[in-house]
Amino acid sequence: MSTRRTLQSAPDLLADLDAEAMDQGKLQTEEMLINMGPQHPSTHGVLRLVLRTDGEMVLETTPHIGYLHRCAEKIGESVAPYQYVPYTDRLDYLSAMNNNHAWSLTIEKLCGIQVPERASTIRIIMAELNRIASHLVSLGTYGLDMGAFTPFLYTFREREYILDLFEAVCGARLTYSYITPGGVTDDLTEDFVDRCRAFLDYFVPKPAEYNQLLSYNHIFIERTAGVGVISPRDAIAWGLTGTCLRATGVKWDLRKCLAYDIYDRFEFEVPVGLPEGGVMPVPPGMPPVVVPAGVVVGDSWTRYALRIVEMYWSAHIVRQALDRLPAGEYRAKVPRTLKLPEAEIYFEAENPRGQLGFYVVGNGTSIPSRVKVRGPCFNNLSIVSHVCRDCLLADIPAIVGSIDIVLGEVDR
Amino acid sequence: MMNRAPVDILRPRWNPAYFRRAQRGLALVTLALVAGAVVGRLIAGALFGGHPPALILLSVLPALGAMITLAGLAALTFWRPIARFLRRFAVVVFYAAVVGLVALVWVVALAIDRVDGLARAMPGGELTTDAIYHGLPAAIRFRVVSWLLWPLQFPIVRDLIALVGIVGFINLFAAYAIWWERKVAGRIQSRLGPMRVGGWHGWAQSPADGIKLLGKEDLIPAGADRVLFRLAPYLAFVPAVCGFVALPFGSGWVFRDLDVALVFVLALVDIEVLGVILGGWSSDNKWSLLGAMREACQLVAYEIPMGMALLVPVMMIGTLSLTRIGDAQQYGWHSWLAFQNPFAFVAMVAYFIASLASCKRAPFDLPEAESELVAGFMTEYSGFRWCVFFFAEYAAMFIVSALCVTLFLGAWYSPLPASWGTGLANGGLAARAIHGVLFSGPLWFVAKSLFLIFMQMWLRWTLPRIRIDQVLYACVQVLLPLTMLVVLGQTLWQLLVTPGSAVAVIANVLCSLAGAVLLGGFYVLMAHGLLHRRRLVGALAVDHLPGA
Amino acid sequence: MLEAVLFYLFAGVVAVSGLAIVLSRNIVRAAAWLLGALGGVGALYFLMAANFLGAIQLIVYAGGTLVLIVFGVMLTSRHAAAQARPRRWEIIAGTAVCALLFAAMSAALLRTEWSSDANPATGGYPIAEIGNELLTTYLVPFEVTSVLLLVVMIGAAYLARPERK
Amino acid sequence: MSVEEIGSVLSERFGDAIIEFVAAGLHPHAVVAAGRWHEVATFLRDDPRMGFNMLRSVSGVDRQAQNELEAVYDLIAMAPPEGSREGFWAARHALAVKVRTERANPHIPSVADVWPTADWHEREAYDLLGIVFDGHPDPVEDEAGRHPRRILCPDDWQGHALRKDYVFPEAYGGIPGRSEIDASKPVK
Repeated sequence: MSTRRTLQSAPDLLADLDAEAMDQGKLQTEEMLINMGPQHPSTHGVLRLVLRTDGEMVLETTPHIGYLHRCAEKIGESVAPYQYVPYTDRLDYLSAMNNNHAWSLTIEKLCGIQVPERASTIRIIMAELNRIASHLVSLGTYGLDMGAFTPFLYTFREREYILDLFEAVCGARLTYSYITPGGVTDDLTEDFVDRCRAFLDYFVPKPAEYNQLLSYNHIFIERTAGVGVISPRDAIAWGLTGTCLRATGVKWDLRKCLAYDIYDRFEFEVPVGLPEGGVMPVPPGMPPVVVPAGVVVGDSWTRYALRIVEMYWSAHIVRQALDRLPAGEYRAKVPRTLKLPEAEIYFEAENPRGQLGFYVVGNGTSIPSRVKVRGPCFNNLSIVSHVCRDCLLADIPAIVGSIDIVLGEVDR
Repeated sequence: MMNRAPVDILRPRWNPAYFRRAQRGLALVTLALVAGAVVGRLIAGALFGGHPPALILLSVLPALGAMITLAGLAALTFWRPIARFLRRFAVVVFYAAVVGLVALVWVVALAIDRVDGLARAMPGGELTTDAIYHGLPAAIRFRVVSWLLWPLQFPIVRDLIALVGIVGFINLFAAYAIWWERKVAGRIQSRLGPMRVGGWHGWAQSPADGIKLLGKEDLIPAGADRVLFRLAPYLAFVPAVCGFVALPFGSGWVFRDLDVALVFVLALVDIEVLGVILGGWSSDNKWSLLGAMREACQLVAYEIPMGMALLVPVMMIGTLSLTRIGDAQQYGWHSWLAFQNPFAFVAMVAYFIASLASCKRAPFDLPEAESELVAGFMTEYSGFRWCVFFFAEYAAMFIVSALCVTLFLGAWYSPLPASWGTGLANGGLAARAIHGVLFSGPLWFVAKSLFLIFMQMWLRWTLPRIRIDQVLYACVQVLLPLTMLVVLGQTLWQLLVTPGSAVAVIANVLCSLAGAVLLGGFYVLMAHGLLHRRRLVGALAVDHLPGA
Repeated sequence: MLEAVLFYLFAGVVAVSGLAIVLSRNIVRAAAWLLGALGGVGALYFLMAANFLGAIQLIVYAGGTLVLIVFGVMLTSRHAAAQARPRRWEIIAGTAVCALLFAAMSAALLRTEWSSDANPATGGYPIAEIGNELLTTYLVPFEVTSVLLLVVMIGAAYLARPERK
Repeated sequence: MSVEEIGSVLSERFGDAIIEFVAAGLHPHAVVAAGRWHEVATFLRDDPRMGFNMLRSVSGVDRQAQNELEAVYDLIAMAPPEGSREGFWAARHALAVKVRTERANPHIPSVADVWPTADWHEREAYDLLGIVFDGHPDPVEDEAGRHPRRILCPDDWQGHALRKDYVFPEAYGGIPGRSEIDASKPVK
């Protein structure tokens, strides 16, 4: 075995590996290196996975990233915090509001800025709406990975209405730059609360529909239950966060555990992975989400299903925020050019895909001397080579899709 | 790198000069054909004594060609008003085209019938044009008509016409099934599907796509086995066409009434797969290879339960001839073989599932699973060859659905007993048309097949995809034992239950009712969804749609 | 007349394909040629109005066996399989077997007395009769064949079983 | 355990290896000598009083003025709920560890075997700052010596982009790196 070339040492796809005898009974088969990506329908962007396969079996998976590297950290060292907000949009471009939120909180904490309560509440509304939008994309594309095309269009239909709301407040549908250090860039429109309520009324029955169509579909459960099981120990060791961590049964959510911003003023529950028969907590009046037979804590189905339940709770938080939206200023009085103190901070916020961390080192000028982005997807993806081994080829999209990566954030 | 002349991508490809050149060319060809027809008529009269073959070859055919080129010329010249007309009255044009096509087929069938009648009335020797002329009804008693009808008495001419019909049907069906599938998918996904091309519901989308595909670059990978790569699409398409040879569309509407039609059609469905496998292998692409392997594996596995399920109707009627199996179901809804006993019903379901696998439709679309294998065996194909693969797939869809209809669902007969329509069948033209619509005929056959194809589409746009081990598990551990049990059950049923006995009648009634309830339930659900969509989907998503 | 043309056409296809199978180095190409040979034989059966035999030929050989062969070829190593280079003793042994087979078949063909008026093509063979014959007169060979297939299946399952520790 | 207590435990246990301990401010951290970092890391993870089971991030920092490169390890100790299995996990304490090394020949022991998270983060820190993590599980051997595999940039990329004195290449593999417009601007 010592002579076997590994993927790391020789990712040479032109030469097939030597037909090393695989002892499968007495059948001699040939191993094959397959290049999945960077252009592949189910790698969710420009991820490249090199698979060592034996027929349909995948023996080893090696992710190669960096195809979308845009020097986000280098740029952070040459622009002021305000100017960096649009760059945070483009990290995880599916949850730009949450990125803005995390960045603004980091800078505010570093500079000691107090944000008016109205601004904080608006931020929570936006962050939670974006969490729903982001999970919708995740669910839809996961359905696509499993070969179900229809849920994808349903979820995108719903997402459009969220984007309409975002467009109303900030004029953009994908990269908002709405939440900035000090508050938000503009107040809510007059009809925003009503429109948002109408959307919530429309949206709240939808997750049950996805459950009927996809989550409880027998084929879907067969494809995802027990596939890509991650243990809590592994999840913590590999730095998994967000739904990937909670799916392993670890009840860990920064909104609760560190209660940043004003999340401590809202009532919500955080679902975690449960064994079969378990009932996931949902807001009152919602149909219960029962874990079907065959599901194992920490598998792909759990990761997928947690997103559905989290959408319920996000909608619940948005409702509370709309009810208690205070009057007042929508941003603090902050100087146009922020002078960063000679200090440093590491701050994390709970994004849809996990904890987005910023490490910022100020040096007394308005431009930080170091900005490090700790993307949740970067960490979550690093476990792929550990999980995607000795599985079937069709399990690769099932696992990678359930980990839910956005390459914009992995590669930064 | 080779030095190549730079391509100016801004230069318009569409040059008005080409347009005018095409017009001029068509006009010249039209003139030449008209002249040829006149001269040909004279030559035929002078040299061959007006003998029909000469007349047809030298005069009628050029005249027909002239009509076609004239139509082309008109289309080129007046394309703006034509396009405007098509866009405004697209819905009328679309349905008129459908009705016109049916009418055309019917007219040809009537013509053959008429010639047959004349031949029967005048036995011995071939019919002369004069005999046909005098045998025509007064309304259409023209010399040209008799010349046109004359060749129809020869079997080879009929075969040619039938072949043209079959190939035309496959192409039209495939093109419009693709369009239909996109519309169905759109509706299922709460959107509209193609809406632009052609004006009314994107009816011209498929032809437009076809033209686009023809214009695409024809790629063959450098490492591919070029011969097999080129051959594979046709290896998939030709068997699918051949399968139609033995497929009866109605009583008498069959190209060759084989006594082993069932085995023949199944064999051709299998051979079609060979094209897919060779295409995947020859592409020199690992995804294609995996797709081909999946296809081979899946096909070999599902062939067995498929054949077992088909044994049930064969055992019931005791023949492999599709026409005879079809004719056994002419006594109305309750005589359809699927409703004879529970085993037959289960056999139909098992066959339907296996047929999904054999023509690689979702949830068994693993050979081309886009989220796993990019496009599977079709990854390296483009343009026309890709198109041919698609046509083969849709042709296979029709064949398997048609087999299901023929063997289980009353073939070309309506749910009404055929005996009620005997009077209509022997009546005049109108009566026979009504008979074709109400009681039996290709319309019913095609409609039922289309319903099953709709089922396939519905499943495709609803279900996720199965994994390869589950595909094989479902076959070997579930479907195969099930079909074996069904065959055993059918055998015992035939041995133990005498036809007409109380048990047989009760089973028949119950199964027929179950079928009726299933079908009725389908329509009730559809109506429910249509009527209550505002509540079911939510006003937000419905109100802005056209026709909401 | 037409039948003669078709016969020579299909016979030519069979012969050419057969030669091509032997001569092609690439084993998948050989399999593709095999389709020509098997399909041509099927067509010849149809020409003789032996519809059942023709259809069975198509479904078993062209549809089933051939797919399995190609599948097996794809499973094995590509370099080893695609370019088959026979060794010397293999060539000699193969030639010997072929010569023997050719001699035997020629002898059989030459000894058969061909009656010129036998023309079973008109009525075809009723399938029911074939079934009856198989289950009465030829019951023993029929059952022996099925036992043979069963043995083959068990053997295949035995070979492919996963190794248990 | 408060940050101060952690600091005292660490200095008691490792003495000189803890070069500096900052408990106050937004970012409490310990500066650990590179030579004993692996040992300290194992202690931080395994000691029940510490229990830093999750490595959140590894940030490389170029301290050009001090002529140093620095790797900042942000750690958090997560504890399962006591008693029932239902509750939230608790965040016991968080700490950052800084390991500094000279800029010319930067070497820090890898902790990828302590926290697997460090694998990719260390690759990134090598890729962008050129810090060589000795004992990394995914090493490459080339003319620059044995170092972790690059992760974001191509394997044959020259230089390390986050160094303050980094100059963007004129071209990479025939692709122009800086356009004419860029070239007219002064490089910072």
